[in-house]
Amino acid sequence: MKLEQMYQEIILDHYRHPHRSGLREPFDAESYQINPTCGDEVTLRVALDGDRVADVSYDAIGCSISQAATSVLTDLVVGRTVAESAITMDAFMAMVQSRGKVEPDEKVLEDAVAFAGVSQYPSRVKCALLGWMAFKDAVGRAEAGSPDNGAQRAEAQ
Amino acid sequence: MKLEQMYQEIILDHYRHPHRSGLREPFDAESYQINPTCGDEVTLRVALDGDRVADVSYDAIGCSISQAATSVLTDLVVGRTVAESAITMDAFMAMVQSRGKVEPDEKVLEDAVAFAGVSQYPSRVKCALLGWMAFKDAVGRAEAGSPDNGAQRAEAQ
Amino acid sequence: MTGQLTTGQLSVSELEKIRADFPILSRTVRDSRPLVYLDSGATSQRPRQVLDAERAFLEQHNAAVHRGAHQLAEEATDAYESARARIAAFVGVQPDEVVFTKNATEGINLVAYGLSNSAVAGGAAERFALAPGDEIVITEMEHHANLVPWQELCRRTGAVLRWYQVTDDGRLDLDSLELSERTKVVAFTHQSNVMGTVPPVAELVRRARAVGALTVLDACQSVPHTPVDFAALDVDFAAFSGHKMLGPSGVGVLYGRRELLEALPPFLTGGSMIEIVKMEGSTYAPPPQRFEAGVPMTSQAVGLGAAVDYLSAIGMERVAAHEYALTERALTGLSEIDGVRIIGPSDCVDRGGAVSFMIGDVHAHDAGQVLDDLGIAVRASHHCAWPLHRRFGIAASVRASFAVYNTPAEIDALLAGVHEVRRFFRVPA
Amino acid sequence: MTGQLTTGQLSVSELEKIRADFPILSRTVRDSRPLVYLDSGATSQRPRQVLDAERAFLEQHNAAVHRGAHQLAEEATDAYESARARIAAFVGVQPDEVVFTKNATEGINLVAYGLSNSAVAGGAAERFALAPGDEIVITEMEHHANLVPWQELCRRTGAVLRWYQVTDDGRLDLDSLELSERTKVVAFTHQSNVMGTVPPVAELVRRARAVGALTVLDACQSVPHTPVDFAALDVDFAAFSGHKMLGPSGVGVLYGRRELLEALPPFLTGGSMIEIVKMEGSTYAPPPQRFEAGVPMTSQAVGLGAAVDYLSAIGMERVAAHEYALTERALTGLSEIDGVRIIGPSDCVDRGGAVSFMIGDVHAHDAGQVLDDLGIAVRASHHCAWPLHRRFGIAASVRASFAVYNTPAEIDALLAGVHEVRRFFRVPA
Ligand SMILES: Cc1ncc(COP(=O)(O)O)c(C=O)c1O
Ligand SMILES: Cc1ncc(COP(=O)(O)O)c(C=O)c1O
Repeated sequence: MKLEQMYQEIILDHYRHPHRSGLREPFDAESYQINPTCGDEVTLRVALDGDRVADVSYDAIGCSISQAATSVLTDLVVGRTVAESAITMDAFMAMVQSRGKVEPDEKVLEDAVAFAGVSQYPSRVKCALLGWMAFKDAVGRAEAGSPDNGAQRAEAQ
Repeated sequence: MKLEQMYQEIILDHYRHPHRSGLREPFDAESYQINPTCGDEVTLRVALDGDRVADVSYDAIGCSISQAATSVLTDLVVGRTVAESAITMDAFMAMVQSRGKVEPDEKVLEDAVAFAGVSQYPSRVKCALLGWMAFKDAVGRAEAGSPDNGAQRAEAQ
Repeated sequence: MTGQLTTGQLSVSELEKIRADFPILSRTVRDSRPLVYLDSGATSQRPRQVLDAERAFLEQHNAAVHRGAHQLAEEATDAYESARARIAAFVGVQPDEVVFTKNATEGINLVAYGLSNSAVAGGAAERFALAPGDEIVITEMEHHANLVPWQELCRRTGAVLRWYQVTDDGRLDLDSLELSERTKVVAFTHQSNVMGTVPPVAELVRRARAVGALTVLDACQSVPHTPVDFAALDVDFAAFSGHKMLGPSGVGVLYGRRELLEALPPFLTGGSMIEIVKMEGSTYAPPPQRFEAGVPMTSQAVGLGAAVDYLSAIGMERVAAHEYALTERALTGLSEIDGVRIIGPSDCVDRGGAVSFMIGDVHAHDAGQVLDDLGIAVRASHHCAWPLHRRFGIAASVRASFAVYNTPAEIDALLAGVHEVRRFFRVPA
Repeated sequence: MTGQLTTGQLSVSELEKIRADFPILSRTVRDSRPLVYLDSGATSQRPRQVLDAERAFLEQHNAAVHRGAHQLAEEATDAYESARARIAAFVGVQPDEVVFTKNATEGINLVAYGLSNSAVAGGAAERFALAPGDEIVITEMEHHANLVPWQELCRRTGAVLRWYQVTDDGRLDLDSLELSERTKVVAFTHQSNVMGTVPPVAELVRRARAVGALTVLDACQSVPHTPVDFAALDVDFAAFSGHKMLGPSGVGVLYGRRELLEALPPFLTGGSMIEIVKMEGSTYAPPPQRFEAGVPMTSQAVGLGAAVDYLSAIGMERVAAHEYALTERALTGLSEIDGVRIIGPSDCVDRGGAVSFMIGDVHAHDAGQVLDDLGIAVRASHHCAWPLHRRFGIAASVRASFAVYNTPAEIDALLAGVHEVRRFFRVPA
C-alpha cells in the first residue's frame, strides 16, 4: 500500500479547495459530530426542498481526509433526492469500511472512489465518515423535524 | 520438608488437650483477633498481677497450629513478667517468620521450638501467630488501661 | 489440543493431549510429588496456546489500542477487538455489550458504582438512581465479590440489602424472600464457588422482571465450565474472569444488555472513554468504550481470546461432560469415606465441579496441609464465601475444584489423600 | 542487557544490546520499512526479560495469591509480594504503601472514589470527606486520567474544580491560581505527556501543604524515564502504569503515604480485601490489601518486577541521560525545520522526552500518516490532553516520545520524515 493510493490528487484538491464550505441559511437541520481521538469536528447543515437535498453547508476542523470527504459528499448529494443520497452513503460507508475488500462502484460514487485507499487504514475510516455521519444525522433530523443536536451539544460543554 | 516436622507430637498434644482454654474472670484486658483467610478467631484475656502475667484465658476456633500455639503461649508467659514474655514473644515471632533460617533458642522457647517447622509454610505463619497477636494486643491494652478491642468489634458486625 | 471435537466424553488420549498443553501440570511439588492441581475454582492454569498468543502479540503487534494511527496501533486494535468479538460470541452476546475489566470483581463494582453515580449523572441514567429504602437482593451463597459491593452500594445510597437463604442441602431457598416493588437489583451466582450449586436462574430472572428489578449474574464459575448464553438466560448484567477459564489474570468481562450500558453513567474515568473533554466538563463515549478508561489490558484480552478459542475447539458441552464425570466420581468417593461431610448438594443435579467438605473435625487448614504434602493442591478456607460457611456452622472447608485438564486418577489421588488426613489426625470412623 | 552499569552515557554497543532484548524492534512495517518506534509515551515495548519472567511464573508457579495454603499458592504469593517490594524500592517507598491497580487511571480513580466514599464510611475516613464548595485543584496540562476523575468527584460531592493555567511556552503558570483553605486536593502531573514539561513539584507540594491539601502526583511519564523517589518528593499519592515502563499492560501502581492509606475507605470491594464479612456488614483489611479486591493481575505484577529490575540494571540516571540526549537532538533538529512549531518548551530545562509539534498547517493525522508510511510510529491526536491542545488553539498534534531503546539514528529518521511531510503536503518555507 502506497501513501499515494490514499492521498490521491483528487482528495488533496478537495482538501485545498473544499466545495460548499461555510455555514449557510436557510437550513432544515444541523448536526455536530466529533472524532474523540483527534478532536476533529464538523457542524453540518442540510436544507431540503421536498425530498431533494437543496443545500449542504458546513464548518469543519479536521485532517485532509475528513475535510475532503465532506467536500465530496456535497457534490454527491446536493441536487439529488434523499433516497438517492442514502444509496450513495451506503456505498461510501461499505467501501471505506471494507479493508480493501469491496470494489467501489464508480457509477454511484463518482469522485468518492478516490477514498477507496482509506479502507486500508482502519484508524482513518472515522475521518472519512465524520461529515457523512453528520449528513445522515441532519437528514434524519430534518425529516423528523428535530432541527439540531448539535452545536448546542458543543456549547453545553 | 516432611509433614511430621510441622505437626510434631507436642503440637498435636497441645491441640488435643489445650492448656488454660476457656474464658475466665477476672481479667485486665481482652483482645479479639481474626485470620481473614480462613475465618479462625481467638478471644484472649490477660490478667496481670503487677508486672507479672497472672492468667491467660481464651476461646478460639482454629486449626491445630493456631490452637496449639495459643496453648503453648500460656505455658510460656503465665507466671512470668511482662518483660520476660515480650522476649519470648519476639523469639517466637522471629522463629516462625524466618523461613527456617533462624535456629530457635530452646532455653527461651522451650516447647514452642516445636513450631520451627511452621516457618517453612508461609501461609501457616499467621495461624501460629494468631493467639500471640491477641496476647500482645491484650497486654498493651492492660498496660494502657483500655480493656478490650475486642469481642465488641466482633459483635459490631 | 487441535481439531474440532464436539461430541461425547474426552478420550484418554485426548485428555493426555490437553494436559500436555499445560506446562505447569508436569511439575512436581513437595519432595518430587507430581502436582495434582484441584484448585481451578480459585484460578485455572494456562495452556501454551494462551501463553503463545500473548507473547506473539507482544513481540509483533504491541501498541496502545484505539489511540494511534500507525501500523502497530492498528494491528493492536484489531487484535483487541477481534478478541472482544470472539469472547462475546462465546457467551452469546454482541461485541459492544462486552466490557473488558481487570476481573469479575471490577465488573460487579462497575455496575454497583454505575447505579450510585446515576444519582448525579442526570439524563438517561435517572432510571437507575436508588433511593433510601430501595432493596438490593442477593443470596446467602454469594462470593464476597457479589456481596460486599452491594453492601457498599447500600451504604452510599441508603438502599437495604436483603437475601435469599440457603437450605441445609445447599440449594437456594426461593421461599425465604419475597421481592417487592422496591427491589431494584437481584444479583446472584450462576454457580456457587463453594458447593457447585446452580440456582434456578430462569425463575430468579422471572421474579426480578416481575418487579422491574435489574438482574446481575456472577458467571465466574459457569463460563469456564459449561456452555453459557447470556442472551438466552435473559440477564441484564453478567461478570466473569479470564484467569478462571484458562486465560490470563488481569482481565475479566462485564456483559451488559446494550440499552442498559447505553444509559449507565461511567465508572472509571480518564482517557479513551471520553467524547469531549473541556476543563469545565466532559461527555462520554458510547459503550463499551465508556467503561474502559485508560490503556487497557491489551495482551490479556488477546490471551483471553485464545483461551476462548481453545475451549471452543474442545467444545464446551464436552468440557461440561468431562467435569461432570469428575464431580460425580469425587462425590461418590467422598460420600463413602467415614466422617466426611459434604457442604452442599451431594448429588450431581444442577451442580458443577466444586466439591467442599469437612473431614471429621479436622480443621480445613490441617487437612489441606496433609493433601499439599501429597502434592494435591486444594483450597482450605471460606473460599470468599464466609456467610455461607457461617450458615453451615463452620469457619472453613476443604474445596476440590476441577477443570478440563483434570483426570479421574487425580480424583482418586484426592480420595486417597482424604484417607491419609483421617489417619494422620486420627479421625474416628 | 545484563550487568550493573551506573554511570555515563549508553555506549553504541550497549544500546545495541538493549535493542536486541526487544523482539518487536526488529520487525518491519509498511512495505518492509524497519520500525522506528517513537510512541513509547503511549505504551512502551517489552524486553524478553519481562516476557520470560511472566512466562516462567505461569509455567511454574501460577496460583491465586493470598488465598491458598498449597505450595503453588505460597510460591505465587512470594513472587507477587517480592515484585511489590522491588517496585516500592524503585520509587523510594515501603511495600505496604504500594497498591497494584490495573493502570494509573484506576489508581487516580481509587483516590477520587476513596474521597467521596469517605462521606459515608465514618471513622478515620471523615478527615477526607468533601463538602460542597471545597476545591480540587489540577492543571491545564493534565492527561484526561488526572482530570476527568476529579470532574466526576466534584459532581459526586459538590466540590469545585479549579486549575493552574499553562504559559505560552508550556510551563505551569504558578501565578494563575491561589490555593485557599477550601483546597482539599492538588493533583498534577510529574511530566506532561504532551510537552515533556516537568512542573515545579516541590513548590506545588509546599503550597498544597500550606493549606492542608492532599497532593496527588501523576507519575506516568516520570517513573519510566528518570529516577523518582516519592518519599523525597513528599507527595501524598502517586500513580503510574506498568505498560509505559517496559512492563506488562494490565498493571499499575498507586502509591499512598501509609497513614493516608490506613484512613482511606475502600474503593473496589470483594474478595481478599476484607477482614470480616457477614451478610449484615463487613470490615476491611489493612492496606495495601484493602485496595486489591479480587484475584489480582498476578503475572503482570511479576512482569513489572522484572521491568524494574531491567531498568535498575541499566540505571535510571543513565536512562534519563540517554533520553535527554535524544530529546535535545529532536528539539534542535525540529527547530531548524521551517514551519515546524513545537508545543511546549523548546529547550531541555525541566523537560522530559515527549516532543509534540505541528508542521505548518498540516493536520497531525496527515503528518502521522506520512511518517507511518516511512515506518515511523508517532502519535497524532490530542494525546488525551484535549484542554491543553485547546489552550494552544489546536485540535491535535504530532508527538514523538522516547524510551531507553531509541537511538540517535531514529531521531534523524524522524527529522527526515518531517521534511517528507513538508514536501508531500507542500508546506511553504
Ligand atoms: C501523563 C499521563 N497520565 C496518565 C496516563 C494514563 O495511564 P493509563 O492509560 O495507563 O492508565 C497517561 C498515559 O496514557 C499519561 O501519559
Ligand atoms: C463465584 C465467584 N464470584 C466472583 C469471583 C471473583 O473473581 P475475581 O477474583 O477474579 O474478580 C470468584 C473467584 O474468586 C468466584 O468464584
